[in-house]
Amino acid sequence: MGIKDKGMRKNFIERMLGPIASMSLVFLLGIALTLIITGMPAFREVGVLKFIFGNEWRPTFDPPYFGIWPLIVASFIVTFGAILFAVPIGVASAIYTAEIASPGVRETIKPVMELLASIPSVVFGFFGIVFISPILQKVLGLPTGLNGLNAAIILGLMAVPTVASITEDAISAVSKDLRNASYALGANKWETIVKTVVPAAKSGIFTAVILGVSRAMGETMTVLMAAGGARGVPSSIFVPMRPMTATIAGEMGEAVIGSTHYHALFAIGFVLFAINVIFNLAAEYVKKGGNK
Amino acid sequence: WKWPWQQQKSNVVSIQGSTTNLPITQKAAEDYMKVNKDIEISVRGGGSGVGIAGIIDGACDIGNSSRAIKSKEIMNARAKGVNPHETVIARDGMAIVVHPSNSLKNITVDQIQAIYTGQIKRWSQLGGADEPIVVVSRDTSSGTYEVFNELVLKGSKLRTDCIMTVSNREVAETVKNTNGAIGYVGLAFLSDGLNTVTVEGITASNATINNKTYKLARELYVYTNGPPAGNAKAFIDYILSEAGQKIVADVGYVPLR
Amino acid sequence: MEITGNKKGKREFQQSLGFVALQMCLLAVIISLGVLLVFIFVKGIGVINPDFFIKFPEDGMSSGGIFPAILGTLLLSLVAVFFAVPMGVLTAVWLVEYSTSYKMVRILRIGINSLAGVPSIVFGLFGLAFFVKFMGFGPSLLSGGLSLGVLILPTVIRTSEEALLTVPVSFKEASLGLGATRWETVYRIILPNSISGILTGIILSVGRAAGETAPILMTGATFFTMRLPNSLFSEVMALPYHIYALMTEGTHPNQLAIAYGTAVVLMMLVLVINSIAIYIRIMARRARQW
Amino acid sequence: MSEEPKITVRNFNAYYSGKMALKDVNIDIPENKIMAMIGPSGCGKSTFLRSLNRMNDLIEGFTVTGGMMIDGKNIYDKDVDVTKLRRNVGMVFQKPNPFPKTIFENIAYGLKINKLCKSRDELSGKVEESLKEAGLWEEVKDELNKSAFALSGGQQQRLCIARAMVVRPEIILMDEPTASLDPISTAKIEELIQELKKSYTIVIVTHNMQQAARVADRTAFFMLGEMVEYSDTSVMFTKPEKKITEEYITGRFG
Amino acid sequence: MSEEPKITVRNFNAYYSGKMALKDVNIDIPENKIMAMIGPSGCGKSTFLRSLNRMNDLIEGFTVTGGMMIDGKNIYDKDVDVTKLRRNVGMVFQKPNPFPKTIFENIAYGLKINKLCKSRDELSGKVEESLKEAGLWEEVKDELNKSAFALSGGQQQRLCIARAMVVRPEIILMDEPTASLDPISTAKIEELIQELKKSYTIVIVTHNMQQAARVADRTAFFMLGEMVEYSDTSVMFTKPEKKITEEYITGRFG
Amino acid sequence: MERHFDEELKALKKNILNMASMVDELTGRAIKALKERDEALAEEVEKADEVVDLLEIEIDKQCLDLMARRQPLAIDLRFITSVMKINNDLERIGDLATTIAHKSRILLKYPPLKPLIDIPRMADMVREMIKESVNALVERDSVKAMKIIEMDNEVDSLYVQVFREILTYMMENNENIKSGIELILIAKYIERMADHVTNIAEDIVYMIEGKTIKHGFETIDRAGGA
Amino acid sequence: MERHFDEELKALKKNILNMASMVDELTGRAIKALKERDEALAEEVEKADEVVDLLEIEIDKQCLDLMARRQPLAIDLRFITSVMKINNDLERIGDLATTIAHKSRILLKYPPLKPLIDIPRMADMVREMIKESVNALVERDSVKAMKIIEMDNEVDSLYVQVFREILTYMMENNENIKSGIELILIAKYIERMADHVTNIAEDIVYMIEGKTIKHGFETIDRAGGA
Ligand SMILES: Nc1ncnc2c1ncn2[C@@H]1O[C@H](COP(=O)(O)OP(=O)(O)OP(=O)(O)O)[C@@H](O)[C@H]1O
Ligand SMILES: Nc1ncnc2c1ncn2[C@@H]1O[C@H](COP(=O)(O)OP(=O)(O)OP(=O)(O)O)[C@@H](O)[C@H]1O
Ligand SMILES: [Mg+2]
Ligand SMILES: [Mg+2]
Ligand SMILES: O=P([O-])([O-])[O-]
Repeated sequence: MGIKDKGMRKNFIERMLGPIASMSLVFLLGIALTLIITGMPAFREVGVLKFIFGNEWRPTFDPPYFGIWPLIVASFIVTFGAILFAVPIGVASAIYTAEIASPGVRETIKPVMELLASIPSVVFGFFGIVFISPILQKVLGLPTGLNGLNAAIILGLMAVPTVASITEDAISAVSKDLRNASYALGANKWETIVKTVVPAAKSGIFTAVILGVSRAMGETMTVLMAAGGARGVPSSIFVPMRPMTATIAGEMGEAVIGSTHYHALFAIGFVLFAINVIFNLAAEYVKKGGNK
Repeated sequence: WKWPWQQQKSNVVSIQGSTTNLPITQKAAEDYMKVNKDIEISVRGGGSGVGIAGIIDGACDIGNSSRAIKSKEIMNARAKGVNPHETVIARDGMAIVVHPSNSLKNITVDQIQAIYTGQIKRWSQLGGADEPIVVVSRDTSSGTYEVFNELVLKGSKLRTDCIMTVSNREVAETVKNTNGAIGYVGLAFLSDGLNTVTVEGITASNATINNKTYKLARELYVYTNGPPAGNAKAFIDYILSEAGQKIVADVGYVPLR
Repeated sequence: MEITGNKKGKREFQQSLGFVALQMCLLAVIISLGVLLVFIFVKGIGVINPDFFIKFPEDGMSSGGIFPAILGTLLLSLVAVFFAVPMGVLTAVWLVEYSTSYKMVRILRIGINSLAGVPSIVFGLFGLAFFVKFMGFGPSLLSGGLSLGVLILPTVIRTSEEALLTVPVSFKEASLGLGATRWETVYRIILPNSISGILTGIILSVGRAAGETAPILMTGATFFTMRLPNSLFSEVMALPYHIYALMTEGTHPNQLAIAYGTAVVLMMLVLVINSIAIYIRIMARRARQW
Repeated sequence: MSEEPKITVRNFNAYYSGKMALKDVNIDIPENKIMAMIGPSGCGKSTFLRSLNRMNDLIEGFTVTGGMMIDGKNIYDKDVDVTKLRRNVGMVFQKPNPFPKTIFENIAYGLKINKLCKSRDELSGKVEESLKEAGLWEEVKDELNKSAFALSGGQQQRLCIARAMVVRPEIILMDEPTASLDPISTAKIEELIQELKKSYTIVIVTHNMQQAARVADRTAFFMLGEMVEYSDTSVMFTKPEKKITEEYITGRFG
Repeated sequence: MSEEPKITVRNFNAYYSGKMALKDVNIDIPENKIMAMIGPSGCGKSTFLRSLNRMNDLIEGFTVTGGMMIDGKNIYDKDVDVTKLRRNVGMVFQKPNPFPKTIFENIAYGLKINKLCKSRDELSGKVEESLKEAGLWEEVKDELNKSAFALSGGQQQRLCIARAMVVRPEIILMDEPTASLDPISTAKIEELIQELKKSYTIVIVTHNMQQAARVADRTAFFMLGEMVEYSDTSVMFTKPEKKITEEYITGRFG
Repeated sequence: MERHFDEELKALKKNILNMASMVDELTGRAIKALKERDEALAEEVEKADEVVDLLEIEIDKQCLDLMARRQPLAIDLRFITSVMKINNDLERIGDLATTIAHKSRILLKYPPLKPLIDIPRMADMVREMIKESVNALVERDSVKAMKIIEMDNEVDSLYVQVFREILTYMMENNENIKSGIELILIAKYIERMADHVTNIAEDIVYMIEGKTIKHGFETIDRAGGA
Repeated sequence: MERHFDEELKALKKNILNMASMVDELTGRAIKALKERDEALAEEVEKADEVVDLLEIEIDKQCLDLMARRQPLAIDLRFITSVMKINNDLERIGDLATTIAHKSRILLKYPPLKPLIDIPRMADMVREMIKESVNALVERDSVKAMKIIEMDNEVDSLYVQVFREILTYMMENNENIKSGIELILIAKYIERMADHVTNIAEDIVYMIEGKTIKHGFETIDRAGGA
């Protein structure tokens, strides 16, 4: 049997794969490095702790204050609010479309939701300002409707399609076997959904939430416009606030390049990236746990 | 050292920077190119910082800015052998606006300062209704804010619950939609649904701004590397010309004359 | 055996209640998204007419059309796709089929996922530093497209990876078992069978690229130019930037309507592209039998 | 078979969207016996089985005519509560399909759904009992709170059997319960099935003739939706009545 | 076994990331014979099989020591071209895995990859020939351009066998080739396997002892990575040497 | 469907037919040796038994092998178990033929009692039965098999006749006792042979029909009956 | 692992042991009837054969059933096929016992030839052999089974002795010829019984060891040999 090697069979593209892959990884690494390198001077000048836990963000004040604690808190409030809004509603509507709605309804709703996922965020932001904010102001009797809640609702709205679409995938992917097992034990449809299907899809739903949250966390223009932008440490979700991304997007164009302010904005980007990494690590961990 | 594809396009004028200046430059470019068909002008925003950085980096021919160049930027420029040159192309006044339901007619600069630093929190303190004042400002990094900071705040800290917005239009929309709101916008953004307040008894107008009786006035600049030359000079001259200044007025800013 | 009984018990009531609750949630979503759509359409539909699609902006962008912006967005998306797709897909191929360290792939995957949550403006800054300045492309179609390309790269890589992974290992083994090399297997078996998934990912990324403002703000999109692009180094107008600028700094009342109208056009554009994606997805799923 | 059969099927026809899947099936299944169904793929075995607990109701366009009586009551009568029926007719599937919950929760599921337990103690008691019945208790008693997925395939299938049993059905249906298991696990399940007939009436579908031969008391041979032969298992496999049965079981068919 | 064996395995050990999966296996497989491997789940049958065409090279951390000789050449030598080896050692998998292409293209794939045909005519000729060998020609000759997925499971598996054969390997490895098939299709495949030994040396892994008994000339019993017994099939199943083998094949084990 | 198994079954059938014809021939030769007082032939027959024995073991092994390897059911199972039993009976017939050959060598020591007619006739009948049973097996003809069972009765009555006749010779002359006893035993052996063939026929009927007709029972073992 | 199958095998074993003890007892009673010239007992024995026959059919069916339903392999397969053969042999022994009973009734027509000593001794030996074979089967003891095969030789030599003795009586007195022949046949039957037990023992050895010791061959049928 002739099995001796007579030279490698490898073609050009195959040889190029490694370099191309490394190149694109270099690009991505470049992004991360851009954040780190450009952000580093800010950490150096301000001090890491003072930067992260500092209470005041006054980059153009004299002397400037570079404390992003209010921004971090705002980011969390807004993101958390968005989750509170988007997750139950997104998951619930996904359950409805996947399990209860007729196939026709299902095939229509899903693409429509996916379409909404690509509306430019300025439009969402403006919608927040001129449509939702006055409603909030009147209904809740607040001085202003431009606040964390407004941003949370809009971000939630933006995240709902992501959450719902991926959740729907996850729920549809739950094997028929499990449903059958539940029905065969005498459970009705509702019991089957609540006690079997949803728990079984929880890892997929979790992914949906993570991705929805990522979308919400990385979103700039919308929060910039809708959250009000006040820079104090927010006392509640009902006051104007200024999340990290809004700060980056709003101030990047005007910052004096090379100034501490400029570096600080990158440093915020880096903090955001770090939070994302932690988030994804956690997600990976939870997902692995869920599959066991 | 240059990449082979880096070429100098002689018939192109590239402008970037302040969003405040954008309407002027855009319209001017539009009209200018109608006449000078061989010239290509591209107008980009980005913000005043980007405009000045563009000059320093040589990324553009003309940098728009709604604030004056800062010393740090000048130092940067010098270090790179760039010599920023400033030209004022228009003036702008910041009108103080409140919600139409507000009965306030006049306000002093000190009062504005008190409001924006948080010493005055309710309209009742100014003789109005007993409701909280919702303070709306431009973002601290915008050129507009720089001017407001210089003329009104005079170095004191802006209150932290102040609503910060990215654009004049947003300020206008927010004030329109919020009962207790107060804000400042460029003259071009005054519209129905906004109540304009006199400052120290003076109404913002072309005349009061040009003669500096209106306290809250500012200038809009373009920067070039060295005194304007060639196509850039031609275009800046066009803005400064009669036709150009008419555009300034049309767009809603205050012409230099 | 007792199997008869009334069907209106407590459990059935609970079920009906649950269904209603779910339905309410779906309705809430549909209504709010519907309101948003109606909002945009009502405000923007007024400016939409044939001229709007084929004319240049006029009178300080307070009238005329948005043709250069439509074209610019298309071109930017094209550049982004031509950059990100081969690169992303081949990277995914490498990650899935060639890389030898599972641990490394995992780390990379987390990194790539995390990048998907980084604000897009960071990608713009990267593009500014790398393409505009370092590579010397200047602010141009090329720089802007490439910056968008880098923005969608993580998405393309991730979706391609997922798509590649859905190809049953058994196909791969069968091919290798017949004496095919790794590349032959990738090229003849794995790629053809994951192409639908990859395409879906690509086209969704295009939607994203078409709708993004921040990355092109500093790298290639111009607010206004009278010239249509004639090379990769030309600057172009773009729809999302157009919307952004008009909405935020437009001084003319008509500009707001134009902004909304442009948003409608952008959505229509994305819808067209997406519908291709959805169509391909339906067809691919129907054709897929394993 | 002097006594009343547990299950009586009379002139039973089943259709998927009008397409006939079972044709005029008549069968009596005695209590506490194991009946096996064999036959070529697509002959309607699963359809028959799933008709017995009306699982096929979930399939759109599925209709039946004729009667399927359990203890003399036609399960297709209007006044039948399907969830009650399903509680009384347990089902075990081809692939072990434990819920993604703990072992304990898997078993407790049916009890909770059907509110069969008043106290936590009663619940644990019943769970333990059914795990013992399924011969799984010794293997899992110390890890009731571990995920059911941590069990091997064979253990999972026994868990599923325990899960079906804990609600005390009277009939257990099994659709190729060992199709995805290795021979050792299969042997264990077969042993268990033979144990179970002391308390349950069991209907089992299997592709594996030898398995039918091993476990069943009576065997039915289906073809093209019809029941061709229904005999005592030993008769079926040593001297079947019909030539076609003989051909099928000796592998001469097809 | 007077003549030189086709496959000679000597002191073969296999490890997954250092964890031993095969321990000191020694086996001779004669040419044109069928060898079956049986043993409990996880005993290393698949590992052994997949070592024979180095399919396990694809698994990270897989290492071997000892020798695996085919025609006296150690396939783990440095100078062995793995793709050539795999062409000469065909493989058929548990679940039929036709490519999502036409029937014709499925068979033609290996020929094209290995550039074994000069003309279109030669290609069709070889495709037809191998389909005939696999006993599939009569069933598919009029629909060579239909998707392979349109075939039944059993037909798909025969297609996969034809696909493996068309490149004229000398050895065919089969890992539970009928595990997912119904008994009729299984019987057909078993018949085919017995036909094939005229031209090929066949190694087959099966969970189904009876299948090993039916098709193999020689049978190896593995346990915990070790080869416990390797005998003529009839000896193995009527009077195995080792007690543990006897226990396993009579189902007393475990 | 033509099965590989069928080939193996064919091989088995061939062997059992082979066995039957060997035994048949052996019987014929043993009787010939007896009748013609041919010592050499008798010795040959005695030796030939070894071949039959070997074939018996071979067939037995084959059956066991098929049972282990093919898990036969229904007709296949009945065929193989029947062959096992038939094999056993044939071997016993072979043994008896050998014993007859042995006895015929002993008889050489004595003068011939009388010309042998009935004993060879019995033997012929047995051989006829063997042949018929082979036919019944090949043709799967249970009617033929049933006829064999009837033939056994004829052999039995012939045996009684032979017994009486020889007894008379023995009573007539004391000299004849020894050879007479041997002859009676030989007749008995042939009668046994017939019994064995009857067993074979019963097995064949069982194989074909799936019902037991042994010991004169026709057992009803269908559960419900067709 | 305890298997359900084991229970069925146990039931089978119980049946075959039952069969053995029935046959054993039948033999004892037949010989008793012969010795004590007890016609009633002889008749009883003749009738009891039917029970043995029924049990034989039952066991045969059971074996077939197990083979069809359990696909036995290795030891299980060897056990079942051995039981089938043992069953057959036991039934033949039962038949022989019945025949002895029948003959003993015929003998009543003649005066007793002499007090029977050796024939009962032969029978006792056969019964001993049956009992031992049962033990060998239960204890899976092939050594015991081999001993039975040796015992057969003793029975054989006893038979030769009996044959000679009766022959002498027959030669002495013509009157004795008829009863003598019957007695010789009875002795021959008992000798056959021993042969059958030998077969049983051989089957047991095969079952336990998996090797054929029939016909004095110890076949080497391991492929490589351990
Ligand atoms: N959900 C369904 N919709 C339409 N037809 C169906 C459906 N399920 C089964 N059938 C058809 O009904 C017939 C009987 O199917 P069934 O599943 O009962 O067969 P089976 O004997 O269980 O086969 P297998 O051994 O392959 O499981 C088949 O022709 C099948 O195609
Ligand atoms: N990819 C792998 N990585 C690590 N360990 C593995 C891998 N594949 C198999 N093993 C381990 O190697 C041992 C042998 O596995 P192998 O798949 O060869 O068993 P098998 O006999 O084929 O079992 P089965 O009958 O279940 O297919 C098992 O303990 C298994 O857990
Ligand atoms: Mg089925
Ligand atoms: Mg395996
Ligand atoms: O964009 P600005 O004009 O506010 O700097």
